[in-house]
Amino acid sequence: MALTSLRPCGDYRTSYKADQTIFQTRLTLVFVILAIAALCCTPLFASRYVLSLMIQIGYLGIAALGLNILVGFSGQISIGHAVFFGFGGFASAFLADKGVPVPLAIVLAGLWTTVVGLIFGLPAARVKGLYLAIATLAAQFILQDFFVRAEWFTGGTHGAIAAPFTLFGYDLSGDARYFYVVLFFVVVGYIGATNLMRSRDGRALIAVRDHYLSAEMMGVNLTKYRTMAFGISSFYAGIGGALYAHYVGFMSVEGLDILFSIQFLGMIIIGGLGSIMGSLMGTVFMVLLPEATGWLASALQGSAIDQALHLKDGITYMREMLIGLTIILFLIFEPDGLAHRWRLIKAYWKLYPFSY
Amino acid sequence: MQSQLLLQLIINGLIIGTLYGVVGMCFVLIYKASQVVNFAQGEFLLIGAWTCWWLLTAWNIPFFWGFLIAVCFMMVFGIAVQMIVLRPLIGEPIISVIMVTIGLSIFFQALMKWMFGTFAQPFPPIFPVAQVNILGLQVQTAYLMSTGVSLAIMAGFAWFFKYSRLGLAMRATAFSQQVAQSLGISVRQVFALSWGISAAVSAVAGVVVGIVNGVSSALSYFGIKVFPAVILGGLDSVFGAVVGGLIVGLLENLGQYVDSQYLKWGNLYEIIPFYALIIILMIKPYGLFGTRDIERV
Amino acid sequence: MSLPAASAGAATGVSALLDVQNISLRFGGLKALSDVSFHVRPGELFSIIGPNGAGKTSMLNCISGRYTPSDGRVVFDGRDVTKLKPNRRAEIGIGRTFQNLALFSHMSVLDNIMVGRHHLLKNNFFTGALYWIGGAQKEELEHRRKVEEVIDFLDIQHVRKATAGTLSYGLRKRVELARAVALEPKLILLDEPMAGMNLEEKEDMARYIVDLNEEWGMTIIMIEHDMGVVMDISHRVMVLDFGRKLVEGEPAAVLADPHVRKAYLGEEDLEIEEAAPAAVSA
Amino acid sequence: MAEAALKFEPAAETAPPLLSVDNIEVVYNDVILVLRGLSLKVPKGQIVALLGSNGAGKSTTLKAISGLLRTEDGEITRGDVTFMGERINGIEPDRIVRRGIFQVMEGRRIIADMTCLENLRLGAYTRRDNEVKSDIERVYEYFPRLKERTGLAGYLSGGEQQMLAIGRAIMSRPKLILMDEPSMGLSPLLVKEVFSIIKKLNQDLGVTILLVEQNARVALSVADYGYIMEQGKIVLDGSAEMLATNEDVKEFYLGQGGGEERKSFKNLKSFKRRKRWL
Amino acid sequence: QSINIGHLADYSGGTSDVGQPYGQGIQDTIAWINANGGVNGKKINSDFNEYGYQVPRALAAFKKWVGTDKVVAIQGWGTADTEALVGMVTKEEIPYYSGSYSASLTDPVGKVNAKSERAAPFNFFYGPSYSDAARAMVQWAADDWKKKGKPGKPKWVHMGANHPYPNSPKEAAAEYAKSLGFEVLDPITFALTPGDYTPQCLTLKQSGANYAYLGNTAGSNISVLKACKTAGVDVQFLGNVWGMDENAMKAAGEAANGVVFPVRTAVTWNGSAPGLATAKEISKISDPSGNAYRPVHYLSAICTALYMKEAMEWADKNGGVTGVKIRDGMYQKKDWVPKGMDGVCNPSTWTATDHRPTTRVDLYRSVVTGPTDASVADLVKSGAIKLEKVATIDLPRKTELQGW
Ligand SMILES: Nc1ncnc2c1ncn2[C@@H]1O[C@H](COP(=O)(O)OP(=O)(O)OP(=O)(O)O)[C@@H](O)[C@H]1O
Ligand SMILES: Nc1ncnc2c1ncn2[C@@H]1O[C@H](COP(=O)(O)OP(=O)(O)OP(=O)(O)O)[C@@H](O)[C@H]1O
Ligand SMILES: [Mg+2]
Ligand SMILES: [Mg+2]
Repeated sequence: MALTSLRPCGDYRTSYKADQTIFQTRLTLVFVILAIAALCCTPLFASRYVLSLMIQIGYLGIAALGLNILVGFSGQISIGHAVFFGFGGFASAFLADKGVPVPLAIVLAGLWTTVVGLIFGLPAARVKGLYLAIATLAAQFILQDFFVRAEWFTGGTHGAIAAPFTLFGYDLSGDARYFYVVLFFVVVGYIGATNLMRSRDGRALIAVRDHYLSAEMMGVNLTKYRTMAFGISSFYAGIGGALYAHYVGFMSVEGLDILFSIQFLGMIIIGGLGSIMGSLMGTVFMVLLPEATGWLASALQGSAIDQALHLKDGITYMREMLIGLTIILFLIFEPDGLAHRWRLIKAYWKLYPFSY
Repeated sequence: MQSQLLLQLIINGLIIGTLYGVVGMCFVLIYKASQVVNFAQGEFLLIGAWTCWWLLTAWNIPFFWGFLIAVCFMMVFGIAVQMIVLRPLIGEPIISVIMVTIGLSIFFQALMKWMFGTFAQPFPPIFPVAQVNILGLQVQTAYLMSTGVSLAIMAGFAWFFKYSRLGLAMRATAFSQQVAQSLGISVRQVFALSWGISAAVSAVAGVVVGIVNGVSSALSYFGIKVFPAVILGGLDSVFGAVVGGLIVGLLENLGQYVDSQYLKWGNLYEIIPFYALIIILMIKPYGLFGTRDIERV
Repeated sequence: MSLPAASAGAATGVSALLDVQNISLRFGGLKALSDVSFHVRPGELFSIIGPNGAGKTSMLNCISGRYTPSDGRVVFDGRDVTKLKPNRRAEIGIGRTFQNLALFSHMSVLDNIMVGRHHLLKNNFFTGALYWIGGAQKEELEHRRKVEEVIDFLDIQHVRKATAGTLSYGLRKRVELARAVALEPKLILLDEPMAGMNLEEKEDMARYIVDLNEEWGMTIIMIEHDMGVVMDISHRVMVLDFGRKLVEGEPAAVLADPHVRKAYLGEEDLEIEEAAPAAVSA
Repeated sequence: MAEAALKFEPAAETAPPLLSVDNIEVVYNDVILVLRGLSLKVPKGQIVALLGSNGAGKSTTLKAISGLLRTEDGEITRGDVTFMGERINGIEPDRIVRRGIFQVMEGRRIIADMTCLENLRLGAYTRRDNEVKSDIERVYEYFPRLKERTGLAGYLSGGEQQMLAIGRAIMSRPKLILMDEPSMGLSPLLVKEVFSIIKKLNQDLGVTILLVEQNARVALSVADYGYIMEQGKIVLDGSAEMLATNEDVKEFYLGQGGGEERKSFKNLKSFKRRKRWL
Repeated sequence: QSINIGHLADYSGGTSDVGQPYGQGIQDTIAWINANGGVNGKKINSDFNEYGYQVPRALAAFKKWVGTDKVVAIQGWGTADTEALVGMVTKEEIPYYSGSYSASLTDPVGKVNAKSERAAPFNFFYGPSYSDAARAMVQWAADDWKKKGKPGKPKWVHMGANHPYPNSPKEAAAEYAKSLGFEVLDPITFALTPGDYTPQCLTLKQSGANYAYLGNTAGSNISVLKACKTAGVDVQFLGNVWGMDENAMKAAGEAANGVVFPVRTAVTWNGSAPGLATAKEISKISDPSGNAYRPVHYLSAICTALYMKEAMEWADKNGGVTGVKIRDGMYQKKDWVPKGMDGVCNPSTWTATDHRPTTRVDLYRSVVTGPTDASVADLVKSGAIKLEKVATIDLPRKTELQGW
């Protein structure tokens, strides 16, 4: 993971403040604002299918960002992210059911999930690396079991109904309106994470990942940061899950399985570990991949190729295989993730034509 | 009555535990050579089982030969997978390689469904006696076979890593591919070998499970089931994988006992290994036999 | 090579900043340190030398908290720190560098050094995420200014934004020093700060260390194998051999000790004899 | 007759060098250009020293030769590395080892979770002869301390690890050893020993050595020939004697500028003169 | 002019063993409808979506259908995705025909009784709900116990994973069993995937249960049946609709012998009924040779698709093919059998207050004699695999039993 700083030359700052901004150039800032503005307009013309994909990318992206903070920034792999996502969903549904206004319920659910994440993060004080990863697998199974058991909380195997999102009595539950809700959380969540990573505790997280022994001797409390990473990651997962629950209106333990957890891992690895925007890029990739292969499959269905090769059902399997294959090929050609390629492209254009 | 049940559960736990141990060793093998946790391990089991099944049913080959061919095929298959997919990733971040194994798992899962259908298929009867009585417990002959084969494989592995030149090379590769290469170790060869052996051994386990339960895609779930066993024993310890397997096998069975007799929780069987896992890791962060990281500055 | 008068004065009257009392350290059968005692006075530049594997690094590890001695006490600034966790020791003023580089290799040089200021910063997860609102920005910028001072001092402005892992060995060592300095420690432990440097760079490094000691007023314990540097800049030297303290004293006296010459420098060494006046040409 | 021919010096001189690096350019991460047209030759049976300041690209040069560059996202974008008449750039590092080039990497890089003995055995990985045992004894003879340390190599002290790294190179019995700062972290006594071992390897076993070393004085004392590099280029080369008497080298690498006395580290000026060859 | 519908199927995910024949049945039937006059001349344009049993993908498919394709009905599949979509389906007013027969989908009003959770006015399925099927098996077990003249209270036990799908009928069956004088034992849990379930079988044996309900899908049920046979457990097994079929019988071999389970159609593929001719026509769509043996799920898929078709026809004649009208179309007939399917599809009735299609359950016993290493078609032909009807249970259609 050779992340070279590829900041272009000829880019001068006159104050430390200017040097510490999120956006390295004014252009980037303008670009980001424009992008958000453009996103705000999408509901006006995009179909609900497109919107729903974007909403999906939104809430999954928030959760993926949480996982990236844990895996990419603090260096602790988790194979149980889906249950924290689920916990957020259940918690928010539960709170809303008890009469808490939904927007507040979502935030509280995030905090509640944080607490749960902290508890399951406790082993991180002692356990490291893949051992820890498999310990999180235990969280996956134990919480899944808990969801089924805790009827008071999750409605048990029946699942729980999540109230629609309303703000000051205004119903925001249709795709077009819910889109803004998700967008809001995404923007806030991503900016928050960016800020976090450039301030004290974010740096400490990365330090712990890169060299925990020396980090400790630089005054960083290992136990605290290792555990807190789980807390933050769960917070994001919880918010993502809560947004999901109120989008669908229903939360069930089914689907919160290890496959889902692995998908989250896929998102951040493909997007780029330790990259905030990478989390979003990876989510886009993982959400669109099955859709894209679906379009391909339906285009093939009944086509000449299909007829000639007698594919029939084969197409559905080929589609799955294509998903697997794309992931494999992608990683072979871009093992450092989308964010890395993105950085290289940016560097290339800024320095063009003097690439070296 | 109850103690009889307990006894039978313990025996069953040990027998299933060896099977977990074998699959666990396949993980350990790949981990030791490359620090990669292979999420496609379950699919290796599956492909091995389907291959053997196909040889037996479509070609009417006697079991012994079919089994042997399947194992050899899987060896070649493992090497091929390594060459095509993992070789380009040598030197890349481990986590990316792990993700690739997840991609492989998705790919082969679908491919197997396409080739062999979605229904579970039974193996033709293989052993003249389908079950054997051990201390009152009826045990499938296939499980006994697997126990025997497993013990042999375990002994082989233990020797391999301790004494052979290649075993050393594998450990060096796992430590750092760069260093290994600087010593003249061909990382490609080491990987090819570990994947080949791992796939071949998985095939053994796959066939056994296939004989007992029929072959179906769901068989690949075994790959994940074995995680706690591997971690309990210590990710890089062959012996640990075996012990871990036995512990998980026993825990499951004892969990079922405690659950059915006293707790009445419902699925202690499934999750008790995970509770045990957390407890053991808190006491021994590197599993029972895993080597600790060197913490020196 | 006599000590400057000021330091010499400091070396007598004032009580010790660091007092290491009868430390022993055991690894299984191996005794890495046996019954070593010494003290370092405020403002002193104290060197530890000794053959490879003598226990020098282990000694630093006992002081900085990486290892807990099996016997003995470490008293820092009048406080028994023997059982204190390493991060707490950093907070009360012990900084260090490492023999094998231990930078945060994926972070920029700037961030590496900022981590050094971890215990001086106050913002947390919450205010950090809010950044503009909770005053985190103000604090970060203030500390950035301090960090820039360190960067200027160590002449690493040009790699400020580079990822630490891609720097060459010598620069990394310098960044490591910067990180330790940013901690604003009272006592700084340097483990072979000049390994892998050529003469010119050693000169630079020596100058930094002397400046830290004299101008920034930091007390320094240094492990170094380059006798020239040790003799020239340290106030006192301790020699370890096989985990035992061989001698301790002023550089010239230590150098003259026959045991030291035998165990460490090599019997018939011309080079060292002339280390003070000049070196033999190749 | 044959012996006489071998001793005939001019013939040896015209013979192609064991290793030659011609005008190579090395780029990291597709964007960072580190070596800018570097050439050097290492004649068979000689010790060649490569000197230069931090970040000049010495380690990069060695990695370019041994092929390890590609494991760090680096690439030779131009030029050739020729070993025994064959072009070896682009070949897998492990193949290069089997051809007889062994690199002692910067920062020791011993295998921490193995014992000393196992590390040494791995050094001999590419060998198939049965003298491995006696070679291990030889290494133990050079570095008796290694024999005492039976635990994992990761727990060795820095200097002990350095000994192990050198021992590993001896175990591989290559034609050419690339040594990256072998004296780093060694006590004065051991520095001397290591260099006498290097000399012995070269003389007794005929191993050719390319030596990157910061301790210029010692390096030039054992080397036959030397190169000095700055910013990815060779700026000066010549026989060891010649370099040792060069005024610039004397001032900046040996610390005896202008023939005066060695300066004390204590009283350096912060505005001292710097020299750059460019 | 055509009618857009969506079709969600699992061919590659966790339930593909039953999802594949069911999905094939739907696909074939739609194609056959189009080839035979469509819906009053209008073609059905079905968008097939294989979602690998993953809820997010089902969600995306649903949005595409309502957003872009403007579908008027959906052929769905699993419990997880169906339940996740209930709210949206209701809001969008799109009839949703699921493969999940969870009783919670049968309450169109919401809270018809204390146990019913929520309203699902646009959810439909064909066949008895999981709960009713389980109740019927309890009923049968009670009769069986009496018939065999055994002494004492019979013991009933629920077996399955602790998941929404296997758990769905757990409570219903337990209550019913208690009311019929059973002793209800603690449920025994086993995962949805194949594995070694010897401990469960030993527990089962030790508990002395007489009737064991297997709530999982076929794959793991096979493991249990085999393990229990090895362990020598003497229990009457009862299977869920998706837990046993011809393929599972073949895979389990003699271990599956004697399992009693509900079959949704009046006949199986090799039975005789006038409607089977139509079914075989439909089957030719994907198997022109006409030799394929179709398992029970295929037949019920045909029925499901044909109900939808006829509801569409009604809608078309009564104001246009819209979601609401199709739903109303479902309410038009009593004891409804789709045209051409006589003797295959069981008469079903949906009303605006009750979406239980039927409370009459046909129970079959699987009979396996001899080895099963041949194709299912051959095994059925040779009689090695047989489905034997054992009883038809008529449960009272009570509101108290609706929705749970
Ligand atoms: N964690 C440990 N476990 C086992 N042995 C250790 C450990 N740390 C140090 N040692 C041993 O203790 C002895 C002293 O090591 P130390 O690193 O202190 O030496 P040193 O004086 O710094 O040597 P060098 O100059 O070579 O760096 C060595 O023999 C080393 O092998
Ligand atoms: N993996 C890498 N990625 C990017 N840049 C690198 C990488 N490795 C080295 N460099 C850069 O290449 C230049 C040369 O580095 P190299 O390690 O070859 O120097 P060196 O001469 O060995 O210095 P030293 O004496 O400090 O070891 C340095 O500027 C360094 O920053
Ligand atoms: Mg040391
Ligand atoms: Mg170097």
